[in-house]
Amino acid sequence: MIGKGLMDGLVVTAKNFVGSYFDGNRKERLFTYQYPEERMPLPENSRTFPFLVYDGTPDQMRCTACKVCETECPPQCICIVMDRDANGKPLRRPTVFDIDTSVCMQCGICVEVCPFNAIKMDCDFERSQYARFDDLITHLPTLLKSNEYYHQIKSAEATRVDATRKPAKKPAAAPTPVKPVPTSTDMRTEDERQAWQRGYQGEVGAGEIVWPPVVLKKQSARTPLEQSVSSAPAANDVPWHDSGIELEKRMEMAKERPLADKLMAAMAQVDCQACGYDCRGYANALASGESKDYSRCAPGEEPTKNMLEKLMKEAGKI
Amino acid sequence: MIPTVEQVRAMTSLLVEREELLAVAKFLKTDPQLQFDFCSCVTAVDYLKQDCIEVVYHLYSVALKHGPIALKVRAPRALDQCRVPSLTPVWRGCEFQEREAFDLYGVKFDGHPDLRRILMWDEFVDHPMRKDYVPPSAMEAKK
Amino acid sequence: MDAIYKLIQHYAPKIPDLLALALAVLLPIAIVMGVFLTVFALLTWVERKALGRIQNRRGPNRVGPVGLFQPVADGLKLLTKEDIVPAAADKVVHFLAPVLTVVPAFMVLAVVPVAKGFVPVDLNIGVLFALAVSTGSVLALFMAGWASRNKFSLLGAMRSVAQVVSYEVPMVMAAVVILMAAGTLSSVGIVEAQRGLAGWFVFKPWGLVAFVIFQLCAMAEVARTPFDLPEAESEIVAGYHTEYSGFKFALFQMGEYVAAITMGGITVTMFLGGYLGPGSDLPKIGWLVSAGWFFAKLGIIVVINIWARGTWPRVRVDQLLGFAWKLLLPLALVNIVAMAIWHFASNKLVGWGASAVVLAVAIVALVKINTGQTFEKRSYRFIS
Amino acid sequence: MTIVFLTLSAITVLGALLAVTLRNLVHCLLALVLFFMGIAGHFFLLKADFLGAVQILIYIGAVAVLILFAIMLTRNISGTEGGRGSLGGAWWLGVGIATTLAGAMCVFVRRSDLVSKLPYGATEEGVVKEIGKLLVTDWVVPLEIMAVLLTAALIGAVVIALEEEKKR
Amino acid sequence: MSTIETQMLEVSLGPQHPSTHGVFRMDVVLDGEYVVKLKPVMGYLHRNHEQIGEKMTWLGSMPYTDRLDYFCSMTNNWAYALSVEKMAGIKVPERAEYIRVIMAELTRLLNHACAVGFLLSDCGAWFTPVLYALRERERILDFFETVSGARMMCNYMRFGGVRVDLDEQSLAMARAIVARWPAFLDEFEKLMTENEVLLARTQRVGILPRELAINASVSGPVARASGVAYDIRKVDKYGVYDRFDFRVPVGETGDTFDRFMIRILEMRESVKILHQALRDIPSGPCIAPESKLRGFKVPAGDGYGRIESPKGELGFYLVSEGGAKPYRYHVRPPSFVNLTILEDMCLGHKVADAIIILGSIDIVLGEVDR
Repeated sequence: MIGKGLMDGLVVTAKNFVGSYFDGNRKERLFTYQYPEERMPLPENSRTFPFLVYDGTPDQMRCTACKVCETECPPQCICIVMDRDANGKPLRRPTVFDIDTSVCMQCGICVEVCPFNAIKMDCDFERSQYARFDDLITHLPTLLKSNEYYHQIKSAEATRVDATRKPAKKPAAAPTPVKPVPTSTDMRTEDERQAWQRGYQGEVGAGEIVWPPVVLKKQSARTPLEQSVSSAPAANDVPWHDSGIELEKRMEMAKERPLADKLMAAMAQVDCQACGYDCRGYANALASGESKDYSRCAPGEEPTKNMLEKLMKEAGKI
Repeated sequence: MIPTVEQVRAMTSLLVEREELLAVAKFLKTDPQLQFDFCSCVTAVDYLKQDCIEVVYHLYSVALKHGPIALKVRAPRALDQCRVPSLTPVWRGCEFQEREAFDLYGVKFDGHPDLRRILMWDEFVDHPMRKDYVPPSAMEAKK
Repeated sequence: MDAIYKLIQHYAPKIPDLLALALAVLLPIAIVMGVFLTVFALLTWVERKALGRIQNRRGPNRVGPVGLFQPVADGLKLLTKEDIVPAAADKVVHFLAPVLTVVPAFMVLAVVPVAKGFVPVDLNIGVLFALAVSTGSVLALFMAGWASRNKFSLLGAMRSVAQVVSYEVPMVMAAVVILMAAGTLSSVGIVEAQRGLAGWFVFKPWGLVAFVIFQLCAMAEVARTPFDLPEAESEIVAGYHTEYSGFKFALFQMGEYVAAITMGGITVTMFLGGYLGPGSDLPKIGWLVSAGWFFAKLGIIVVINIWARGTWPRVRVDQLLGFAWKLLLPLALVNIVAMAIWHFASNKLVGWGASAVVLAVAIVALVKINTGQTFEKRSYRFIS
Repeated sequence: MTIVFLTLSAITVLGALLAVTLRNLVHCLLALVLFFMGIAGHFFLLKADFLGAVQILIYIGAVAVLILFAIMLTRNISGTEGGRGSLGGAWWLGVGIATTLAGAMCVFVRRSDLVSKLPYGATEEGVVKEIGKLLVTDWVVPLEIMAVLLTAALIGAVVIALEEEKKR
Repeated sequence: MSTIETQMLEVSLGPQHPSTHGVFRMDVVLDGEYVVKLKPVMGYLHRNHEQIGEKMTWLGSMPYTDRLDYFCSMTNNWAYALSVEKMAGIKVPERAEYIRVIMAELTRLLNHACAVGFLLSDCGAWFTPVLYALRERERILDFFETVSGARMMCNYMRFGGVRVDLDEQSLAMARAIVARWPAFLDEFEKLMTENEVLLARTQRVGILPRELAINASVSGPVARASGVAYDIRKVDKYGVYDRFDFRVPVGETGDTFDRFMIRILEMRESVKILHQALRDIPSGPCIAPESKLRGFKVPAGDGYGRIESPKGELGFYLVSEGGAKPYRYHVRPPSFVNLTILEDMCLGHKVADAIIILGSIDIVLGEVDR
């Protein structure tokens, strides 16, 4: 009969209408939350903006300013400045740790790559501000949150992290008070800030590859890149410069190399500038005797320190 | 020149000269054993060092359900010589993707029914995806 | 109106004649405007609440106890909104258009019998006056569309004019059947003709068909789903009232909703026995019960409108016009023939049966002609 | 009662005047509608409800819309440029003819006794019924002729529309 | 008799238009009600996603793929991960493959439900079907949030598996969702499928012949509605799709109603796949043990990976120079290519039909403009 489809439609809407009043589990039907009064329970894994974890007092923050998260962050919205004590010796802690929450896309990659479990994802999303630029940059004090808070919002994950972490690290040598937060004006010139925001800072990682000129006519179907890579050996071959390879394999790769290469192989290959140089620079400094302190490779921790000590002893540097 | 076929990790790619591209394409489409009637993806790649822009066509066969073959053709990077015969007459699906390649890379497709910019606004002068493209904001900073 | 005039003469003879006349005229107007404007406000609230509940969400519940002040809030918002008049627009006509949409909607209320003895003006050509005045809205629609000098609103105006004009014809034809049955044009007369047990015209076969046609035409006249073509967002932005904002837009909305209520009122008067109901003839409080009956039936009609709006998709322009001319009009004409058979049949039962058969045959034939080719059953093959 | 009559006729005359003198064509049409409204008001005043309702239905509902479509299709859609000017060159000739005609009309109406002979004046109920009976008994032939004429017009319209449809 | 000369009307629908699914414009030339010419104009949402891909490390692009087709972030991630794994030759453990199939099929459910809902609200059904679809979508998004952390921007898949494993509680949640879905589908079909007004508006509107569909490389439900029996899950057999028995519906006439019905039938098939996947999901690692996060490098060369995303064939063409960043990163979006035939389908129809035909193609502008 002509109207059947139309009538069925009416029956469905009627059922929904009546159901919304008398249905047993009304929550089932009316799926809208009355926001300010009635809040949606957030699951544990949910992530909004990152925050820095500290054990006990804000000074014992886990972050060692190794800048791994700054390099890995896709939209490059993290800016870290290493803390230096009076005579310029780098302390393993940040003075400035800014996250531009207007740029951060809450992807959680900084949490994954952080070797120290220092940065975790928060759950609170009510962070609207009035000013457009300055207020949206969250500075170090606001980022720091206690481990208890972390346990409170993500208990399962927090306990898992605590289990894997080594005993609590003793606070850095002389706990200098956290410097006053630099206002954004002295931060950088506008153009530098834009450059930083667009990630044009110095490229880290892939070395410069030199291609020989290739005649266009007779070519194999392989992409010009493949062909060039396999043929031209790179000048300063550092096959071990890859944080994924274990320490023993790296040392074995650099066995018959000079001391500087062996020292570099011992580093954590993270180029994190915790020691004040990148891996290559720190190795050269140790080899040339410029500095004696072999314990500054933060990500390397114990194994790197012992290996550096053994190499330095063998070479008679200490 | 006979197109060289190279089995590179399970994707056969076919480098063809610009002059023979149309003939090869028609052959691939009409040959009973091949019947590549589905042109899935058309891209341009800018090899700055080798001074060439390569246009890649990925072809599939819906009739015989066999896998991709990449039809590649190269053209010099200079804007005026960067011309490649368009395959829209053979596969209608290339129309928008070739316009995008023109818009972002500056590769002119001869024989394309309606070659205009598709993503950028019409008054835009440069081709943004080229490796040597400098975005305007940086330019203003320089001036 | 005349009853009130006599009442005034009786109770307060010393009031000068002119003042009494003025009072007699103004009092019903005040009552009607008051009652129906609150019903309009209530209608907007009911509509949004009902649509919400149909769509599994709560309707407005922020303003007032259960969102009851929402219409007030809407009204205030529209009042305070800036009233933009496009530069190229024709000021006079641009201003007149919303006024002219509201005027016919309220004028029709003059002949709707709200309760026993309560009809603003008891014209003896009640229904004809109602239908005549409701054609006035055609002009208003066109003026709105033309005055705002905007391509979209003009297209929307032309569509809505075509729609309203082409749905008036079947509407009048459907009303003819009722006038034949009641024998008089006056709305009170029609209601009185529906006394008796199953007296309502809707229980007669031709009455039911006429009710369906009249209801569809009323929905089309007022542009409610499934015929809400003029302001179909998915097509030409917002139809004739694109260029209106602020209070003029509120007037348009009011005109549309009040027209929906008045059309509902006329449908109730003609088909559902106006204010008749079991308790409506009691001596003292009879008129109160009859008013209750009238507004209950009006509520049913309005709920049907809202219900359809929440469920059915919209009809395209040509299908809309085709539906009016190729299906509703012939059906209305056949309906008149069926009514004639019923009228002249010897006893009522045979008449009832005969007209029902004629109508059923007509409906099936017309439906077959119109929709024969479109709805084919589709089969899908599955490849594993 | 006379006040109402006076105001109503003033509106009617104003509407007529405006309809003739306005520059913009659509404005003239709206003034015409005002004029029709005035006439309907007069009918209602004279308690001839049926005539008033029919006046509204036919003139405002149909004739005005017809003229509207006429304007729409002939001129460009906006129809803005309108007529030459408010009062053309020979306006005084027009006024002269109008006054003489009006005078003659008044004289005939006053002298004729048509008004007194109205058989079915303002009877409450019967006006509509009377008209209905007369139409079907005495005047049935003109009614049928009118019906045939209207159907022919309807079919003519359909043919034109179909032709338009075929073209596309 | 001289016919009335009508003006050709230039109308541009969008980008500020309530039913163009985002910032998309159609320049339409109207002769009265009929569409004479229709030129789609896009690029309003162009963010040069591909250049960002070239500046980013391999992993860095993963969160950006969520922003391609912001309705189905899981399938975007999977397409990108699949292409990189194909080039780098990474093995994916069993459990991760099953989790990927579950996530992709859930995304297909919510995408088809919303697509059909929006198509119906284009036909004028005042948003009721969309809100029924959204009610079910909310449950799936809650499941995504419980697992991956974000409702729409999941950033969930990595090269070699998935980031977070499904524990018992989230598996139970997924089973509950899939259990409710057939009831929702019945209600949806009863609401709309036999509705005469809808039939009148969608049948024989926007017919796409089979040959044109193949030639214009149209993919996904739009092509299958025209009779092209081609589903990448069946042809490429990527992931573990060959282990599930499910069928692919194929239509005949290829008009708007067929596209509407094909999506509903595909939803029923996806429910079948989900039942089987949730039933026999193996235990084991959820990500390949040797997969690296930092300093991940892909051997030099180019590769093209594609999957059956809810809107069609979503492919990634990647060229690598062996470094940490891709040399060329190109996305083949289904919506962008499916738009080629929009004009062919709309010619001769009315304006109201053009809107519905656009709705039936189901495009998302994030993917079209990249």
